Amino acid sequence: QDEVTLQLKWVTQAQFAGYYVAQEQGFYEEEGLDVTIKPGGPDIAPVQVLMGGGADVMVDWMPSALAAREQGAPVVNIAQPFKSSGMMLTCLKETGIESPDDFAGNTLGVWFFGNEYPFLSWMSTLGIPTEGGEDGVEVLKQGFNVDPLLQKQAACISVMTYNEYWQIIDAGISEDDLVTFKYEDQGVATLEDGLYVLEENLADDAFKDKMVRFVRASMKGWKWAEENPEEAAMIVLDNDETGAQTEEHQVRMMGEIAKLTAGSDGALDVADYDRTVATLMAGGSDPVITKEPEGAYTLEITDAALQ
Amino acid sequence: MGTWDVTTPVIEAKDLDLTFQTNDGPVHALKGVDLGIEKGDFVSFIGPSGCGKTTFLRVIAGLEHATGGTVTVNGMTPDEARRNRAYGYVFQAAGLYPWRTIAGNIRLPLEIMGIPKSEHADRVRRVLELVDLAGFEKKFPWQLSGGMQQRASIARALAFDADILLMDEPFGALDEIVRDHLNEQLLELWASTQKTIAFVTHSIPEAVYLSTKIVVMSPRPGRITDVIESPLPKERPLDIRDTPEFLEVAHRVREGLREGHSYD
Amino acid sequence: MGTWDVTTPVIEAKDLDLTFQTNDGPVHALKGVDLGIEKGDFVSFIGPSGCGKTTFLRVIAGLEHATGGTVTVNGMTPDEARRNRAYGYVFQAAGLYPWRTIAGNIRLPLEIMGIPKSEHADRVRRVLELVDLAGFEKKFPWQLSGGMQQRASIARALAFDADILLMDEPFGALDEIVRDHLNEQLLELWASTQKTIAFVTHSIPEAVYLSTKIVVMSPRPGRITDVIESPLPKERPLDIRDTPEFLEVAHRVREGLREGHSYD
Amino acid sequence: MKTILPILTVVAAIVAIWYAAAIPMNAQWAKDQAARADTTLTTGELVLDTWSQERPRLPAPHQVLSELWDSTGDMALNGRAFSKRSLILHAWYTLSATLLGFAIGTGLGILLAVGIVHSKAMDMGVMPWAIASQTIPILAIAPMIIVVLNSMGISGIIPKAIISAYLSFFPVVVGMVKGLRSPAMMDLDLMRTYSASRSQTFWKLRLPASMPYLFASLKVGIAAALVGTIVGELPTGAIRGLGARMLSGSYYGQTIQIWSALFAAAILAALLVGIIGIIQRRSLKRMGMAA
Amino acid sequence: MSWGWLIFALVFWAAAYALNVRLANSSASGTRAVGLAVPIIFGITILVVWEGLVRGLNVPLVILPAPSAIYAKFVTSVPTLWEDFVQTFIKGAMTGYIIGCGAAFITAVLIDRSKFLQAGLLPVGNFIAALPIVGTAPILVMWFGFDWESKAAVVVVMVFFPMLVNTVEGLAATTAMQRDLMSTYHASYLQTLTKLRLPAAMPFIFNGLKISTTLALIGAIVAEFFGSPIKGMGFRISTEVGKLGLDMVWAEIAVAAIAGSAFYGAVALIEKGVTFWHPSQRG
Ligand SMILES: Nc1ncnc2c1ncn2[C@@H]1O[C@H](COP(=O)(O)OP(=O)(O)OP(=O)(O)O)[C@@H](O)[C@H]1O
Ligand SMILES: Nc1ncnc2c1ncn2[C@@H]1O[C@H](COP(=O)(O)OP(=O)(O)OP(=O)(O)O)[C@@H](O)[C@H]1O
Ligand SMILES: Cc1ncc(C[n+]2csc(CCO)c2C)c(N)n1
Ligand SMILES: [Mg+2]
Ligand SMILES: [Mg+2]
Repeated sequence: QDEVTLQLKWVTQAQFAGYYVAQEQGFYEEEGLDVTIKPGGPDIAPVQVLMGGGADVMVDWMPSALAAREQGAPVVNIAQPFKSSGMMLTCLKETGIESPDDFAGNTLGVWFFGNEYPFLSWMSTLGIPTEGGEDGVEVLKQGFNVDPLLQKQAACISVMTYNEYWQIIDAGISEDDLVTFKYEDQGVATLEDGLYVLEENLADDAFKDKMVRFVRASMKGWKWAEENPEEAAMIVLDNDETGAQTEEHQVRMMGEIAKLTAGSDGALDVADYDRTVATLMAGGSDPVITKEPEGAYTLEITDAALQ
Repeated sequence: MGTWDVTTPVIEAKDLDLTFQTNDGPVHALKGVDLGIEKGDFVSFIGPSGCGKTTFLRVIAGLEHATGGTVTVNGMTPDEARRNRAYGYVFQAAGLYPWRTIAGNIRLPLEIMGIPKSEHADRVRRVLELVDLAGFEKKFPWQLSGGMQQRASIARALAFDADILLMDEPFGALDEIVRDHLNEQLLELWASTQKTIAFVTHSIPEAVYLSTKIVVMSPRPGRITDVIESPLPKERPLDIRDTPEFLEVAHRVREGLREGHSYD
Repeated sequence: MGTWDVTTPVIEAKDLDLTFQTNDGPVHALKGVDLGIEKGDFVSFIGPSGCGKTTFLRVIAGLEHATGGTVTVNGMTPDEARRNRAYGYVFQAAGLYPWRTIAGNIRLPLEIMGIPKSEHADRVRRVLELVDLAGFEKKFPWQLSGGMQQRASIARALAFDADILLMDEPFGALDEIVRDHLNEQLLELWASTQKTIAFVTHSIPEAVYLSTKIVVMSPRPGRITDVIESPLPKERPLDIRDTPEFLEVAHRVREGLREGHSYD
Repeated sequence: MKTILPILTVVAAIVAIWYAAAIPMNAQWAKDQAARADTTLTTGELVLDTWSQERPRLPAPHQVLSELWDSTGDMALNGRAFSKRSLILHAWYTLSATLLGFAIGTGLGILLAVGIVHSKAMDMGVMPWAIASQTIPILAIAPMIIVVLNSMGISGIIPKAIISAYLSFFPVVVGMVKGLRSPAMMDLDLMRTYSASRSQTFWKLRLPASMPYLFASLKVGIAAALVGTIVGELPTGAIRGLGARMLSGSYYGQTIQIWSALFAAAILAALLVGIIGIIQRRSLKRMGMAA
Repeated sequence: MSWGWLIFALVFWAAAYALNVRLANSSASGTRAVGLAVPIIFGITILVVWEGLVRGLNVPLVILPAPSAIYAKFVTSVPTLWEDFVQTFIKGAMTGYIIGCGAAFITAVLIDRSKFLQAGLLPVGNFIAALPIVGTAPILVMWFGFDWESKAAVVVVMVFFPMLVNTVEGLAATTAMQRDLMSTYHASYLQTLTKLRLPAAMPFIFNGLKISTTLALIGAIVAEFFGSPIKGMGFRISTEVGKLGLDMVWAEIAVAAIAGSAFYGAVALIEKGVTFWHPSQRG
């Protein structure tokens, strides 16, 4: 059996259900793989783990992966299980914000740690400065949760369709009290959870073969999870060592995740890639990436896997 | 055993007991101590090491509490007397505060007792001269010899004018000449101010030379074995120490002391 | 100034100077001190408080370093002698370690010098008896009176048999009787063991009674003003103190001391 | 009894203040919710609401306690003391790394202090850098430490313990350097007259004299070690231990869960500090230092 | 792997070590120059060995940048570093340090007077000390907002206990005779406090103050991980880690180390002046 270590972008939750399902359902084993899944967290940069040799493959968002590539960390996308973006900006209706034109003068909560790129691209597309002031927006580095909105420290905060949004709802604020902007709808969506490896490893045929089998099994896991959301959520719960996740939340998250993975067979859609790159490079004076990346993805693995 | 008269004493102990509890059993430091000290008395305590002299002084000062019997100071309990700042105390060890200079240490009681700032410098100078330490104002305690530290601590007790002085071997670390000198100074001070002084010493001549009353104590448990009223006049030149009266008293003290010891 | 003969001395000081630097200027503690101490000598140092006696003893012990001149101990530098554990030292203050019992404090040098464990109990018992503290083995220092602590520290210095004893006012806090007793004990010990003893005291009779040589010092800067070879025999009953020879020597010491003082 | 009564009094006072504080802290939310639902609250309803919100800014004491009980005692009674949901299990993960880290940290701290007191080169050379090391934000380099250790094949409890040791060694160094230098001149002179070796001076004078300082530093050190372990639990994937519980509580906005994990950590620390206090009292008594 | 760099690093280390030992044991070791030279040589050694290892082992930039790269980043980012420094150190850490140490000191003095409060509050103090920053920071950020106020609050909670323990211990650090002297004067509580117990407590109090300097800085930086405006040392570090800008991360760490050491040094200097009489300062 070949050993593979997967570094997740975040803690164990239904966002990564496909991999846990593949593990528990024995899909990896069928492909002759012994897979170790490492949960991530707020303090873990998956690229760093990859570079340090702590993992063979990672789950990351394309903006941060491309930025890392430009920084000299040669990571390559080998598969893209997530077709659409789940990123949103949600605002309290009582602040009077109705459209992006109303952002100016307000405080917006944003995730950093590599997750700020989509937001920054969007703002520069809108031509809104992020340094505060009358026509600009005040940016807060948002913590792990939705408190800034509940405590009214920010007018809008970043949320994912599958997670934070529901926390606001659960907290007792109804959907009617919120105004929500999906990145997809604003035309600034960037690709989220993809699988990345180090470029130099792709020169090794044995490694490539391992990845082919890994991607094949993982996609099988994803499709199984889409079809059996409740069981998938339970598998995720079983793998959560913190014992802090709740069934209700994970089942719902799985339902939302399924909407994002739907329409992907694992292969990267080059049109999506081009759109992401264009968005990232559109950043006016301070674009996320400055030049067109080369060799940032390969279709070889998925081509082989999906035969 | 004490012999005393009818006027109310400044310090009066009646059937005093004191027992320390230690990790290996109780130590009886004082037992059945009766004593009266009149105003203007100069009382010396003499007795073998460990007999309870320090303990007795501490009880008078209200620093230690008797486990039996009573003590009064000016008719009050020792604690009340302490609260009235009735006395100055010179400890057996110098106990200067290391973060204060010599002058600073002497100023300490003045500051605490609220004596006007304007007087401080003057008083410090006066008492330092008295103990022959002029010029050492700015030194820190650890820069002084043992005897000098002891003298500084005497100066500290003299700096405020308490009516009662409790002195625990104040001149123990001093040579004969300085000691003679300070003995004279102390007598002078006592004669001119009518202070009441309780004085612990190990030197028989010193006890006889200074005192109006000599209290001889015996060891564990500390008891008073003899109280000698001095027949010497109030005026005492140093050479009084060669008179037969002096030598007789000294002899009686020595005999009293000797009884308290097991050997010889 | 010192008078000495031709055999090489155990302790020899030549033109010794020592100056302390303090926050307000230098203090000259010793100046031009010359002295030789023969093997088997019992030398007393006497002088006014603050004249440099402790400092001189510390220089001999290698605890303080002369700023001029030389000292040798057994022909070595004081530091080398110290490394050879040539002497026992009794400090002016007791300096017992508070976390050790009295017995534990006395065992300390034995442990350090690697004296076999089996001997410890015996030695501790012997020296505690010598200073009349039998029965206090298990007490902690703060449970003892001042004089008892001082005696415990003497016992500690006697527990290992050093050839040289440096004693800084060891009997300062003791009453006359205990002092007489310990004086006798010390003389006995000295006579039977041929130790060399340097002894600081403030008591003129004590100095004369004990010593073969009395060194009189004058204050700041400390100098030797007189070195007196005792004419007394080696056998010294306590009543030798009433003989004319004794009184004569005592007189000479007193005169030498008096010169060092400004008053009277 | 004598020790319990004051603690109970203080705790009672704190609980009272706490309940009182919960009202203004959580009132805004209660009012907003009422406004959104188009109702108004009587004062009584408002107070009750502030003490029973699901995501309060400040949970009421009984909310924290019941959550704490549900995730410890109650689970233990049901035989699930060591299930993943049980705080007991997570406290155990944290405790084991803390103890290892504390052992490494104090060991290292004492060694360094001994070196600093004995070697001038170390005193001058190491101390400034030991200080500088503590000004490096541990949470910033923890992930790098973990990545590096990972690539050397070390994982599990060790990386956490190293971070915990990193935080706990410093108070021990500072306290012990002071303590080992606390003997008075005369005490040291006595040792010199015996021509005691450095090690003898150390064992028979410096170390016993430093005891009060040692215990003070150990108490701070063990608290620091616990904090270090919990910090170290984040970049290790935050999957186990009280730190992981706090983080996931924070991530899902479960204020009550954070508070109960916080309390579990504090109780653990109080126990550890208490144990050191007992050892302190015992050994100082044996050394005749207890008054 | 390039052996040249590795061997260079090794040789440099050995030479510097030998030099330091010679300097420290030389007759000039008491001088200020040597007192400065020894740690500087030690530090340079670390940097050179670091550079050598990174170059010799070809460590990727995203794992550990070489000191030369950090320095290059440092000099080009001074304005950003300064802005972050003001936000985190001056506003967050210093405010929290002063409030926290002050509060702990006052608490210690207050409970020192009452054995009852002492018995009750000290165990509770233990409790507060053990509140890990990971748990307190999100709560305090929720309560005090994103800006530096919440960072100062985190620092207050962090420094409180070490300061409290040390002050309480220090206030008890008088000898029986020193206290007896005060009794004979019938000194008031306040007089005993100001003239005896506080001076005697100073060595302990400074112990607490010194430990707290480093805690304050760590606290302020780490708290920014849990929400902050888009400036500050902690914000920059976490953001740059995510961007793999490790050179900037280390430039911030360098600022933290320099500021923290200077802070500590300043407190140690004051300590030297205040506790000159303590054997640890004299010996
Ligand atoms: N560490 C020091 N720093 C500065 N000056 C000092 C120091 N130690 C002693 N001195 C000074 O040196 C002089 C001699 O002191 P020393 O202790 O030798 O006197 P001594 O003869 O032993 O006096 P005593 O009989 O009172 O013990 C004194 O004036 C003292 O102030
Ligand atoms: N705090 C204490 N705890 C236990 N025992 C004590 C304590 N203080 C004194 N003692 C004991 O009480 C007895 C009397 O001690 P005290 O100090 O009064 O003697 P002293 O007459 O002053 O002796 P010295 O002349 O040696 O100073 C001694 O046996 C001593 O051991
Ligand atoms: C400090 C912090 N940084 C980034 C994210 C964003 N993030 C990382 S993975 C993921 C998927 C949804 O859970 C999201 C939103 C966060 N939550 N907290
Ligand atoms: Mg006494
Ligand atoms: Mg002396």
